[in-house]
Amino acid sequence: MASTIRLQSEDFDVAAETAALTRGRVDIGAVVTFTGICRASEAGHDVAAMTLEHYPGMAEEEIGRHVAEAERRWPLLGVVVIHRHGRLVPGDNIMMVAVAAAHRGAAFAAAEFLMDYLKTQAPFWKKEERRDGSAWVAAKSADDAAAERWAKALEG
Amino acid sequence: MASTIRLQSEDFDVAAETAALTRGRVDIGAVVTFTGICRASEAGHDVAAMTLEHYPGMAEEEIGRHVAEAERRWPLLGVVVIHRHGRLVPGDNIMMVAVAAAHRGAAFAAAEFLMDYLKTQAPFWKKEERRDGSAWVAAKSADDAAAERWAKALEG
Amino acid sequence: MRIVYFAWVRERIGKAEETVDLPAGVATIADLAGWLSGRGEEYAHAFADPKVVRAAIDRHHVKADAPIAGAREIAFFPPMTGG
Amino acid sequence: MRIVYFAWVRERIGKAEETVDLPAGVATIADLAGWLSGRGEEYAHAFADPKVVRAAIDRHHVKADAPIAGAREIAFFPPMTGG
Repeated sequence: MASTIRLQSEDFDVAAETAALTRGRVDIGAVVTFTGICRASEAGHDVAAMTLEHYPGMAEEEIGRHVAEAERRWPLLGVVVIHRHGRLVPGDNIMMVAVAAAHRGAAFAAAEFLMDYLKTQAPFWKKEERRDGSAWVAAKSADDAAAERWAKALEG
Repeated sequence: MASTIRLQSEDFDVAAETAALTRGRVDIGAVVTFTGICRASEAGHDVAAMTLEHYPGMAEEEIGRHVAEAERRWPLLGVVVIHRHGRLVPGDNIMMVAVAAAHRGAAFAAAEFLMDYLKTQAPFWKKEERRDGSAWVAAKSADDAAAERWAKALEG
Repeated sequence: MRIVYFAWVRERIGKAEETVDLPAGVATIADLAGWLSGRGEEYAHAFADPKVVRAAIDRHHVKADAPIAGAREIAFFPPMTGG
Repeated sequence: MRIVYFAWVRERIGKAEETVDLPAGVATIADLAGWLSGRGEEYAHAFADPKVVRAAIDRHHVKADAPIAGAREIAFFPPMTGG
């Protein structure tokens, strides 16, 4: 399966990445993309900007392990994961996932699986610039719960 | 909420539609898109082309009802649904859904909900050109089951 | 009453739409499908398995027992396969 | 042994990485966190709530009881908030 994993400070182009996944192919019936975007307000406070720190090396490897796991679970025909690092302002793209498959069920499931795992397992940390100074974003228990459901799905 | 519903014979540009959803906004944190693409092979037989027939008027209204229902269920910030009709060949885009929300859970759920309902409730019919002649595509029980789960989720 | 047909229902009947005057006693979608079936071989073929044929009244999906009184447009078609 | 720190663990300790010689008896991630905590106020602050600090050995997530023998690079960081 074709897979692309990139960490970069520059912006990305979801359309170009998706086009590269499907170009010249007639076996792909479904493409699901997720784009995460920096918001001006989180949990009730204003956000002027955020800085994304990552663990170089481990971030790529960890994402690669999740992509391999997704490919093991679902019949996928292509995956793209791009995650930015550095300083971002509201409206900026943060990251994207694109999954191609023959049918929509696999494409949706794999995209959600990748997002849930990236949120809780990929070594990235967000620091927000708020009106009262800057602060590291706390992990959300909802994200842990979302990642947990895939483990349960495996056992069940 | 901004919503766009279009039926057309021409192709569409997922990137342009998605850009229109998010342009100038800083409250959107998640965009999920689904693109359905014509495949060269379905259920073991070759497909040279397909023709999509629809019920003009009802198709737009039915999609509109599903979009309104999705908006009632989840806090959405924008929805685009575009469905093509007419003759398509393998590799051609068939339809797209894009959903914007503050957080990914609502965007993924609404996009899947819309797809499941469009598959089983929107008045479109596919006729495939196969090696041995042309034939109307039979509805899949898997699609009915996928749509059913949302009704169960409401009751449960 | 205006009746429209789609996909293989349309192909079997051989027309996309028609306007009909209904006799008394045709009160529901099932009644209408039964009455149409008696209009000729092509209709009988289209409604051979009435459970498979879906219906809409004025662009809303309805079940076989839906009353048709007051309808402007009734549609018959196979299960949908869009998306 | 090379140790790397990220996010507020890095900020509290005041450095992104260091190489340390470990005394005998420091066998697990929990042992290492405990030993580091004794190296000064900045470390004690970083590891004040050891349950919150996550660890990786050679770029794989591990739990507190993971043995560190043979590790080339050990990382400490807060719960991840990417995506």
